[in-house]
Amino acid sequence: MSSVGQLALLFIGAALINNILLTRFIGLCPFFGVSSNMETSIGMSLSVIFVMVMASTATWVAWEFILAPLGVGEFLYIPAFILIIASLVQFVEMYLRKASPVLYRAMGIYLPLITTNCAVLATATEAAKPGFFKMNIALGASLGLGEALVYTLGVSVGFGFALITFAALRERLELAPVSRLMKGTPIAFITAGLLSLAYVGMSGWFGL
Amino acid sequence: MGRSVFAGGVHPPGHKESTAGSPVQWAPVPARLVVPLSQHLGAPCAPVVGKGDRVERGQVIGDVDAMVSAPIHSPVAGTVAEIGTTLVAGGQRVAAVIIEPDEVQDLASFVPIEASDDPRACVRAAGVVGMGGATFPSTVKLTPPKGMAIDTVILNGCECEPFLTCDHRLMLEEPERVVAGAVRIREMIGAKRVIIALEDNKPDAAAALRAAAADGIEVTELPTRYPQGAEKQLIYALLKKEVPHGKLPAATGALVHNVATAVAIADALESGKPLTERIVTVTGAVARPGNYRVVIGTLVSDLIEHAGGLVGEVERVISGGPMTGMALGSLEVPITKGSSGIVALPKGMAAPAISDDQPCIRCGRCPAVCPMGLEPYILATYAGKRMWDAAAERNVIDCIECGACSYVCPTKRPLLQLIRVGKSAAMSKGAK
Amino acid sequence: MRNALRLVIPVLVTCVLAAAGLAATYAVTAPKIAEQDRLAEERSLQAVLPDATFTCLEDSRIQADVDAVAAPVDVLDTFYATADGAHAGWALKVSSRGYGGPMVVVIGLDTSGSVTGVTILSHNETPGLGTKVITETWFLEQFPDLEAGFGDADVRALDTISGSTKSSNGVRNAVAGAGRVFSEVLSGLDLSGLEGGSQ
Amino acid sequence: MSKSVNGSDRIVGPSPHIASSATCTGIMLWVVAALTPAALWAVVNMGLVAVQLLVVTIGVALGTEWAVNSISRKPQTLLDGSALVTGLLLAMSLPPRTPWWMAAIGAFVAIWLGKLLFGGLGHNLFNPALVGRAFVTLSWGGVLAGVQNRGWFATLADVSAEGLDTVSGATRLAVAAADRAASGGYGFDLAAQYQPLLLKNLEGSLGEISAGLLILGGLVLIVKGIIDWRIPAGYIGTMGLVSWAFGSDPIFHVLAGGVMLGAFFMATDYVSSPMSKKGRLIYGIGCGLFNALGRFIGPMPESTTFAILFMNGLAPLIDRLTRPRVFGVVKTDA
Amino acid sequence: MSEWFRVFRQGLGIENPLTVLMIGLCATLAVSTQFQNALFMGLAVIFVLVMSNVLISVFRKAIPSEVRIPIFIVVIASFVTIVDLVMKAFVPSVYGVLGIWIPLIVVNCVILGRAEAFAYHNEVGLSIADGLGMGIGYSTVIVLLAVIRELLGTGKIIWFDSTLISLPAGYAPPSLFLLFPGAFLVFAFMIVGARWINERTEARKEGPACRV
Amino acid sequence: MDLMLILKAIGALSIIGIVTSAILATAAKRFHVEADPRVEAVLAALPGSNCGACGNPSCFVSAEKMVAGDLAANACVAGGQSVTDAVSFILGADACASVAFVSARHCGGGDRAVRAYDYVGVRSCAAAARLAGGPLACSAGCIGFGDCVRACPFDAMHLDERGLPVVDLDKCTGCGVCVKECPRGQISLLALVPETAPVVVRCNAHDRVKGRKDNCSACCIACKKCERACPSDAIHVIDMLAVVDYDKCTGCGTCVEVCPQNCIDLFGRGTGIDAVAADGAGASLSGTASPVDAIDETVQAGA
Repeated sequence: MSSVGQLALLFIGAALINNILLTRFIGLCPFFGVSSNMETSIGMSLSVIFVMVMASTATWVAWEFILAPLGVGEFLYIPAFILIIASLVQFVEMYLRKASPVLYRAMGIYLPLITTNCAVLATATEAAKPGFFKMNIALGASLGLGEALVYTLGVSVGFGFALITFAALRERLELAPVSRLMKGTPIAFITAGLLSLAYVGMSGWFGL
Repeated sequence: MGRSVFAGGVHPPGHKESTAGSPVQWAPVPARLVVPLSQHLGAPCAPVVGKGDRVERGQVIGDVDAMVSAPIHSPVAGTVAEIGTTLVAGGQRVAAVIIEPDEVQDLASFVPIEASDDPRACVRAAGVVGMGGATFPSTVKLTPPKGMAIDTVILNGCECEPFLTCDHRLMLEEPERVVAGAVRIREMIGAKRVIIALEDNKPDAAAALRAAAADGIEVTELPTRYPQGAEKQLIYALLKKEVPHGKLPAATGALVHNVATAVAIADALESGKPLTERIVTVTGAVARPGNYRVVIGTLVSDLIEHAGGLVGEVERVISGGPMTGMALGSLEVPITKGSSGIVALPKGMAAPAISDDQPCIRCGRCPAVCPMGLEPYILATYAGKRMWDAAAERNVIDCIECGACSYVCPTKRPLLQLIRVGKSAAMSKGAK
Repeated sequence: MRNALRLVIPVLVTCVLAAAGLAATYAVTAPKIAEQDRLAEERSLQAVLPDATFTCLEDSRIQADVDAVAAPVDVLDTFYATADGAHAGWALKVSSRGYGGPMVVVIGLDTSGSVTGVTILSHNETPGLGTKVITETWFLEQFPDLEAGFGDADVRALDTISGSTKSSNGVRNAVAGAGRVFSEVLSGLDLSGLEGGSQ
Repeated sequence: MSKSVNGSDRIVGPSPHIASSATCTGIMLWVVAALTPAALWAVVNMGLVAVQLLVVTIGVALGTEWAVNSISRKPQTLLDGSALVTGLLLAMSLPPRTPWWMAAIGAFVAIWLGKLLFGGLGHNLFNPALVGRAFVTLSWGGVLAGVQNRGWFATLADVSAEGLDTVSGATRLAVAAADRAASGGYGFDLAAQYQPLLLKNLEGSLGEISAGLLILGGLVLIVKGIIDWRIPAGYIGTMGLVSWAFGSDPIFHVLAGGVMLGAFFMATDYVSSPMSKKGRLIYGIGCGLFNALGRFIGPMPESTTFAILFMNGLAPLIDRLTRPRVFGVVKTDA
Repeated sequence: MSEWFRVFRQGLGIENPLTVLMIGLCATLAVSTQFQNALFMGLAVIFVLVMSNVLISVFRKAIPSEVRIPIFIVVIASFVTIVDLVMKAFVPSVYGVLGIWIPLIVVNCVILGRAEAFAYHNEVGLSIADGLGMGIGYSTVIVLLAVIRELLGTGKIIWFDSTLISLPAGYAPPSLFLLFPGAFLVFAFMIVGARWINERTEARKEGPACRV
Repeated sequence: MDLMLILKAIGALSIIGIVTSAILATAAKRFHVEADPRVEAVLAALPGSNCGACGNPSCFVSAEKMVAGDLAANACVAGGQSVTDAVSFILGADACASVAFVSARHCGGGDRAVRAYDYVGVRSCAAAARLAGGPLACSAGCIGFGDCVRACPFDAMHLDERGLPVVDLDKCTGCGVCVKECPRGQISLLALVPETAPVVVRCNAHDRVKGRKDNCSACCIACKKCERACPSDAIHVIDMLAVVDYDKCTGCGTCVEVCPQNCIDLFGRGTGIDAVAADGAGASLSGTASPVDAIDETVQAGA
């Protein structure tokens, strides 16, 4: 049904043109929270990619096999999805902490923060229940698992890209003699505003 | 210019014309000599003479039993007036032997060093140190660590600093002594290859060296570009080998000595002559710029007076070249074994008064000229913000302090000075 | 195991209570929501073809044709309109892309295929910016000027709202799509059997 | 207090004791000089409106710099010339009949929001002139596009009453884009546009009047060593290549719109572009790619502003990824 | 009562979740294009915050700490769903805009954070105070942001179909304020304002900077 | 119908709830990792919402850093004062315990010290000290570019109008960072003195007294007046410089009064006198009614 080209478009649309952070305002807490440090940003980005893909898979399965067949999805999807995501993240965190301390250091420590990251919930919901997010993706009313994963991958890579870009900008910002009142978060917001200004230039590419 | 000799580098105006043509002549022995007991990197010497003692030219007056050190000899015949202290060009206050020379001096004669079969012992006994400015005891350099084979000896005659012409005159006037030094070093090290390298702005010296060159000694002209004479850059330009980070240059199998050092080594081995004098370029805003053979311990003020005194408005007086030399806070400092020149920079020629709140406009000139591939702008910023770890992470300790970055900076940020602060902080942290 | 139960049971209780509460809330609100949706749809249909009754066309045979000609927009529903028992025209519910996401546009066409009216049923445009396609009334009012047999070029000739180009284009694309659906599919449709079809 | 030698004050400073003659102000003045022919040509051809635009943007830019520094009690930085460059660049990027208040707001935003808030020259992350231009474009895009038909002294009321309902202005690029969208081809001969685009083109912004003069200015800057050739080369080269790949005329696309102004004068802004040579090439290519894609697959006829802003945002990351290799250090995967 | 009031007031100023704590940003920036929407969003957040605080506070002794997070989340999610359904049923026009943001209230760190940090440790009365204070603090900021953006970006403020405030006709609204970049920029200056006010009142006492 | 819906809903959410909580319960057991109990305790005290507002990826990491001392106890903005207090309690009161030493500057030169030359370059003492021995004629004096001020982790120092660093004794913890940072810290230009120290000698010169006054008009001239005047034998001229023996010093202030060079200052935590007396001891003595009383109080408080 969906060609490679369409999937590629889906990916680019989700990653860049409709960048979740800079054009959708979703997931901003970690965007400002952890971007002050490059290493943390990279760790966070990798973890988000990992968690989002897992969460989308889980919610897709839950929707397809439990919520939709029972006809209770309309009003149960919020608690169901968030429960799944929170538990999943906590499970992975515990597992990593035990199984691979190295990986835990690199990635696991970011996992708790991701639970309360609205980007994950939004993306996982969109993957299971397309249209929720109003993300201009033209692939029909429901996504196959493959499409859902490509979409999720696109969103999470876009998240990571924006986060790392922003962290690099903030590294430079750290060295600038910004006035006391503007220092820190306010100037970071202004930077984000100008960065998002640049992303406006991409709106409408490929008609997305 | 066309050839790729090393990355980066700058072309500051040479200003060598006024002294390049002036033959070396003796500067008179002043009425009072201040001979510092620490003229080298390493352990300072202890005086071996006392107040009122009679000393002969070439007699040892300071020594210390340490590996990295070199003895100090009396440059003249005279009387020890005092064992005191003196300020040296670097700003430190060090112990010094103050000598009142005899009225009449025979500068041709000297007390020879103790003869020895070990050439390295002779070099040490003669107090030879690197005369390009680093003043590293030559014996140490001539004793490479075990397992490190030196196959190439490079004599550094690049003299890439603006204004300075002392090495140029030395190579032009005494090419056979330079070659003799090269041969001696080759014998000592057992190297296969000897290269005498100089910049292509000294064709006369190159011709003289070629004429004097013995078997197998190569004379290579390199494009004129600062800092061609820096050890790592010179080795790379000649051998296309990079000195690995954190290793000695010997790791490339090359040993670099300044041409003047080579002459001093030859003198020590062939006639037992200790190092008590050197050629100093006195130039810039002085009445009679030129190259002078100066006994160690002559005060800069005396030397400048001999050169006719300062002329016009002099903003900085520099010991060494204008790129790496040290501005003198007082002219009452002595010439030492490492003093290659005294440059009086008139107003207008000296770098403008810089201040550290100038912004970096990120023009990209400093990383482009850095011969070490560093990013001076960020190192300086980190140092200014006391972010030592960040500076260390960006290899601040690899800086060779050539000053090319500060030279090109359009906003005149004191890049090198900041980097030096960062470098020493990073090094002291690393040492902990 | 005991410990596991100690942990699982509170979660379970919470889940049960939450599910029950939500199901109850849903049961109360669902009819109201359906009613709201129906009302909204009714209002837009009335706005484009006043005083008509609408029958949703549920003919799977034409759907493929419609989808083919409508692209890049999607026709969600096609309504067959009657007034006083006679065929009065068509209304198409078309999903198009605006700036903030999909927008659903309802287009009314008379029997000849000229536009009778355009309304926007739902959208996600930036308030105050993209929503100018609704608040600047001249914009939607220019569509009824489109004569029977209008083509894409005619639609493109209409003005857009400066600064809200993407939203304007969303509406224009929807109308152009509806025009194509009419000329390629609906105009050639056998109308027999449609009259009096139940909704 | 200081002792003197030979009657003059002696200074002790760190080595090196000599410095090159390059100065910040000198660099900025060269940039201004390189832009001057194009600006003058615009004045000659467009007359008073161009003068007005230049005066307002430059005046407001300098005024803002002075005022903000005064209020925050910081040393005056007018003399470094950067505000002058920003004002001039902003003027060049705007249509000549831009209402004066719009140009003034743009200049204020450029200097204050784009530069001074970040700590002044050297610390801004985005090109100030482009920040000002993007602000104006996104705020009054419709007005700006249709401004050809409206007067310089258009009042606020004029614009809000009648300004927002016009079709986008018809620059050659916009016409080309519309044609392409409609039929996939072009309604006019692109090659015939080379000469007007190079020499005298009265459509679009001040900086579009003559690509030829801008190229000339850019080349002077490259020869003087003030800008790095890699950025314009990467930019224009990629722009041409992508245009060609989309089956369009690369020369037309390189000459039309803001490409030349962007490639030689905007993207090369030191502060907001990468430092390393490799990084600058990547950055230039990125600008060209974004700009070209914006033209061919985007909804707007031109995207120079956003292309460069986007790459400005990426510059620190590019810098990080293209750090020069330190002499003697063997590169390992970090 | 004074304790109650102190807790309540904390949320408004010195521990304001948005301008001081910087949490719960996403929806804030997204829905603050219109006063009307922002007000509904604020009400929704207050409702969820207070209700979940109450419930968690009441049952805090019965919730084992190991599974407290899943339980909190389910409780919060349920209240969010209720808001979602009710809004859909009764104010469909507002829901049309807020639609995607209502479910995301679940992951608004403010709510989970307060449940954890406050309601789980305090009695009901104080938890209500905390929920109200935090919720009103949040709403004040989001409404203020929306008023600024709507007024600057469109020149007027609209409440359903009527215009509440309108700037003079000569004002040419810069639509940037309605776009995403505008949200960031306006919010940045709101933080500066909040900082300035906090500094002026010196309400926020510096804690001891203990470093061993 | 409605009942059915409710049952279905209960079924669906219960399945998910049971599965997830069962998995977590098992995982908690199987993947349990022993951790530093202090980290666990701090983690329990933190809000646990992992908001990231402190700049750390999770509350766990913050807890680790707090225990390690890399993060201040008040770093959690979400938790506010109550969390700060709890964390401080866990980490022990000694984290904020008072210290026995404060930093004192042994130089009163500032604008009275003669410059050897005009210095241009970075306004950093470390940088300036490398050039020709520093811009001061006195090789032991305070260069005054404030490296110590910038290095102070407690914001306890500032440069006064004479260009000398002044220590806010209420903030000084005696950590010694300034002493390490000062290029002349090794020669005691800045040094740690007991926090009860009542006086401090504002000179650090050990070179020959002859010519010392040419370098600085505020120097100790080794006249020994203080030594003779001191009733408790607590101040002596050693190696050409007055030195106080704080074990004997009673803080009577006699030396401050007799010093012809005004180079002995009153000092003392809580009196803020480091700043006041810096204008010159005489001025402060006449200006304040009872500086000596203040010192007495300090001494008593410290005793």
